[in-house]
Amino acid sequence: MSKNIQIEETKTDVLILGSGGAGLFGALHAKAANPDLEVTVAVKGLLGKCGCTRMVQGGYNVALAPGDSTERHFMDTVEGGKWINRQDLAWTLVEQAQVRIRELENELGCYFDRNPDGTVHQKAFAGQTFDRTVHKGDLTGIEIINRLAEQVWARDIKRMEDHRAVALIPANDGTRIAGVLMIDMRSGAFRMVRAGAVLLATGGGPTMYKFHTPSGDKTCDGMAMALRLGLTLRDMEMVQFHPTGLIAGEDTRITGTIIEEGLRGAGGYLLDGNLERFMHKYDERGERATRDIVSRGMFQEMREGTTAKHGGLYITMKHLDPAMVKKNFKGMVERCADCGFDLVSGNVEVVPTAHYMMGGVVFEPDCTTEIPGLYAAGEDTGGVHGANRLGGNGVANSTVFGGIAGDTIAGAINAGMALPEPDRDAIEAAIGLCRQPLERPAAGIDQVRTKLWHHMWEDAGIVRDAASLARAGATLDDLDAELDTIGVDGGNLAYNLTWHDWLNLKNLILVSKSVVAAATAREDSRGAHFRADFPDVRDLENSTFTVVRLEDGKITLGTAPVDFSRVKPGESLLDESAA
Amino acid sequence: MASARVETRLWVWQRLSAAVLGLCVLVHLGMIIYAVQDGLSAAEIITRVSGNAVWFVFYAVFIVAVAVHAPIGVRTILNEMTGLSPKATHLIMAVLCLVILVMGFRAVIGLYQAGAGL
Amino acid sequence: MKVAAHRNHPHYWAFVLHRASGLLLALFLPAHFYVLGLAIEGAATLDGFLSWAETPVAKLFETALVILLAAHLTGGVRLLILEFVGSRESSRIAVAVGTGIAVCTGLIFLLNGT
Amino acid sequence: MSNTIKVSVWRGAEEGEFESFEVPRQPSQTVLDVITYIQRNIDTTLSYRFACRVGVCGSCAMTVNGRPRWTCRTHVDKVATDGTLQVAPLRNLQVVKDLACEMTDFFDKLDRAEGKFHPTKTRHDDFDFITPDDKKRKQASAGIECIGCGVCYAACDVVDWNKDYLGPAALNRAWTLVNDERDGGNDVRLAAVAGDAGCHACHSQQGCVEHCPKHLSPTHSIAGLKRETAKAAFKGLLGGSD
Ligand SMILES: Cc1cc2nc3c(=O)[nH]c(=O)nc-3n(C[C@H](O)[C@H](O)[C@H](O)COP(=O)(O)OP(=O)(O)OC[C@H]3O[C@@H](n4cnc5c(N)ncnc54)[C@H](O)[C@@H]3O)c2cc1C
Ligand code: HEM
Ligand code: SF4
Ligand code: F3S
Ligand code: FES
Repeated sequence: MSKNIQIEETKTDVLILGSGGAGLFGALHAKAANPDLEVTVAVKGLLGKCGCTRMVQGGYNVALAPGDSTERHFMDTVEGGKWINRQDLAWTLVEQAQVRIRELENELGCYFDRNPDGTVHQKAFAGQTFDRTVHKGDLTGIEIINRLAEQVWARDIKRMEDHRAVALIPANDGTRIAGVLMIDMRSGAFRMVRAGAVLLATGGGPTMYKFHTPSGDKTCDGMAMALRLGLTLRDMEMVQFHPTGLIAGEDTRITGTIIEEGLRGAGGYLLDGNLERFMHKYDERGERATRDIVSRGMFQEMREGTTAKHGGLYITMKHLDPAMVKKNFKGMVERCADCGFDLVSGNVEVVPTAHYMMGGVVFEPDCTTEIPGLYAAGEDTGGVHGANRLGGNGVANSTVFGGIAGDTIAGAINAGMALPEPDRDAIEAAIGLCRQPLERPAAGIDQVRTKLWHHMWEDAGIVRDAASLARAGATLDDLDAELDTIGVDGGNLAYNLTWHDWLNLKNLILVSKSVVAAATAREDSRGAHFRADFPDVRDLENSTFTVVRLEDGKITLGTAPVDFSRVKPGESLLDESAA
Repeated sequence: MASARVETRLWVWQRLSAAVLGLCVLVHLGMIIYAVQDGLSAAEIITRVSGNAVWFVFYAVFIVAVAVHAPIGVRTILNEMTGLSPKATHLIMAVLCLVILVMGFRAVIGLYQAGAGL
Repeated sequence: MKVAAHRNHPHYWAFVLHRASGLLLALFLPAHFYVLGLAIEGAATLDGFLSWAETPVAKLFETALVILLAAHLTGGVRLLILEFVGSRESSRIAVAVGTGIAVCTGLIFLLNGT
Repeated sequence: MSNTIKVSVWRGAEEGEFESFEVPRQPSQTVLDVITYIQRNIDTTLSYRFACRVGVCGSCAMTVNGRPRWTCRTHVDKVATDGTLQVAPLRNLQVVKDLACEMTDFFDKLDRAEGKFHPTKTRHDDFDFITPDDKKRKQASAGIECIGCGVCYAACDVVDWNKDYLGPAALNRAWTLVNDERDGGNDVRLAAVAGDAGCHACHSQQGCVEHCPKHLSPTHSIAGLKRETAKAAFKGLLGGSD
């Protein structure tokens, strides 16, 4: 054990990090495939309550209806991803989604909405050539996670709630993963959990931006831990922004959360500070243009034009039938009303908001990674979505690959197998990193967060260029250094949120650095990545993707060519199947 | 859980008896209001009930229903609001049921036969 | 820590009233039977009791009992409706109507008797 | 509107005391924002729970001015009518620290109420045909949007009186499943929810309905269970012999 710090140690066959769609499916599948395995789910909050899968509103993309096909869903995904998706992953996604959705409905009990004739209802979601989004009202995520959590509670699956993973610990011979160092948040104690297999399913989450949609527990912990372990991350420049997040002023948690896209679809107007429409300046479809275009238009308008009270713009529905708005957007109307906004007959201030990270850990279709024993699934991974994620492909991604990971793990390890000895130096180093703020006099970390939010938003957000990215890079280094001088009151480590805020920021800054590095490297505009200095898509046929690693504390960067393993730009699987 | 069946049945019995009591109490209340109009006298009560089979049956039903209904309710209250053991409350329920039955029938039979003495 | 409950809403009061009235009625019942049982010992004893029952204090007591009975009845009917018919909208109204009926019954009883 | 608000917050675990803070008022401020402000700017050691911040996850419920509520969707204007707030942890749950509660009992009870789907088909079968206006489907839908916030659990006196009582949320979930025609677990479920730890302990106090932020009605769900368990009892499904 470590020289001066005594820590508790526990063992399990399978350790799952995170209880979103990926984590819970991983646990259920591993347990189903081999009931003898001891499976443990560790999560930064309460099981099933945190993470973004629960927040899914729109729904779940899957080709089910007659007329739709695996090929069509695949083409939409790859075209949406601007051809940098890893095609074998995208294919696995669209194919396995068809199995997973039936598993959700038939085995887990999700009760998806139906058509009047009793068949499952599939709605339209932007960027797709077919109505294929399965949903439960506009609260699909609650339905999915509640049903998953119930099944997990019912099984002999161990729960480590309020346990935060802080480092992936390799075996002392470096051949594989040995387990994960955790902080038991309720007591503040460190705990080393040794395991035969670890599933990384902590769900990314671009919360380094001033405006963001994900839940508060998501701070790119998984990606940061993967970087520190030496894994490769890809497509990190690809951060998706949702055009309409609520903005409610300083110090409001609700700021950044989503105002449903359907409002624009139903005819809602976006207005500037003078209450004038502006979207037609950017796209002939006006407010109904795709996510990236609307976000960019709004960002431009906010930079150049007049803004509303809090620096955002307005969405309004008041020119539409109030009864329709009240009925069709009941949840949104109530949510706005709870914060003092009138969505039916007023103007609600909105702003584009960071939503999803397409990039993440490089992994294989069977969810293995470079490190034996370490598996990854869900938003922590990269390659499935390419440069842009279709609305509805996110939850499909986490549930499909989470399940696959569980299956793979069950096939790879045995119950009660001999566990590798963890690398004690790595544990020591990780504890040192976590404890460092506790050794210093307490000071406010808030200004670091505010600066991080501001600079990522301004310089590495919706619109970037070489100069802004250079600024962002320099700022991140400064912020990292600044954070390292700030202490946290460690008098009582039990449920010490401020300590965790510090750790969150540490991770966010590291992952932000990889976003900036990758964004600097990609000198063209693709999907979610828009370079003002390179506004066009370049050289589609020779597309490459970015990869980053952490070496000696520095982000190193590379690019690799995309393998068009199924279809090349300019071709389509649909023509083939039609022919 | 062994109590599932017992509790379910007690619940059913309490609701059934409540429904019966509902009717009884309506009649009873109506009767009270009618009866007190010009003062209540023993003679009056006795005249009404004694020897009258219809009233006798009515009160018999009333008593049985109440002997079912009230003790179940008292048991619930004791279970929830006192530290008494389930066994004890069950016993209290049974005793209360008996007390109500005995005292009730003693009174009604008394009234029914009282007329004979007048 | 012991967090206090938030009980100040109509349904909770209805519950309290139902429970209190039920309990009081159950306690009163043996007494009631005892008095009636006096009939066995002859009309005179019963009459003696009934004339005591004419005093204002006793009258008040009786009125309270009648209200309790009426309240328990209406509350009980409300619960039966809730449990067997199960309409959500009607429940609040039922509390109000029930309480109203109970009070009226008491008043009628009181006015009638004087 | 005064430009600050006086907030007294529970500090400690089972033992502890209220501590007062003064927090600047902001438009559109929720109770969660007030708590966050204290943690970020006044006392960094304050503990509380939240995740989604928009009323989806059900992590942030606390007792606000004596009432159990979700705090991320409770606007300060609505509750601090006299400019003061008192915030305590949720009732009937064990306190971890300050405002954060342990919810294991609550979740375990969902499981004990058989609040989980018992499949009759597999991932290799197609979806069942069920029309949206099917009566049972509608009943299942009426209670399905529970976010597991525990507000009902905190509002119910029976939970306090009877430690085994499964509580409104668990029973509400059981009822949605009783109405789920795809489910095959009703025999075990009805046996699990009958009795004095189950639906028969409920006295329709309706604190659950009164406070549920999702406007669900566990009371009516529980009433449904009472009817179904009664039927089951007469069919001898609840087991045991006389
Ligand atoms: C508001 C919103 C709406 C969305 N709507 C849609 C939609 O309509 N359709 C769609 O397809 N996608 C949607 N998405 C995206 C989708 O939710 C995600 O892509 C997907 O659910 C991610 O699943 P996951 O399992 O990877 O991560 P999550 O569900 O986020 O789960 C991550 C888990 O890891 C835990 N965790 C994090 N860090 C740690 C740590 N250090 N230690 C231990 N545990 C940790 C978290 O607490 C959480 O339990 C939406 C996202 C948001 C935010
Ligand atoms: C004279 C008669 C009555 C007596 C002594 C009596 C007594 C009681 C008692 C002691 C309780 C338990 C209260 C509780 O659990 O909180 C109770 C409950 C109940 N009573 Fe009565 N009652 C009488 C008449 C009625 C009538 C006429 C009805 C309805 C029509 C009725 C309906 C109910 C119901 C539904 C309950 C169950 C309450 C619950 O469990 O939540 N009762 N009664
Ligand atoms: S029923 Fe309502 S109050 Fe209870 S847990 Fe569910 S959402 Fe919360
Ligand atoms: S508050 Fe409790 S008593 Fe029943 S109606 Fe709701 S569960
Ligand atoms: S924080 Fe999720 S419901 Fe309030």
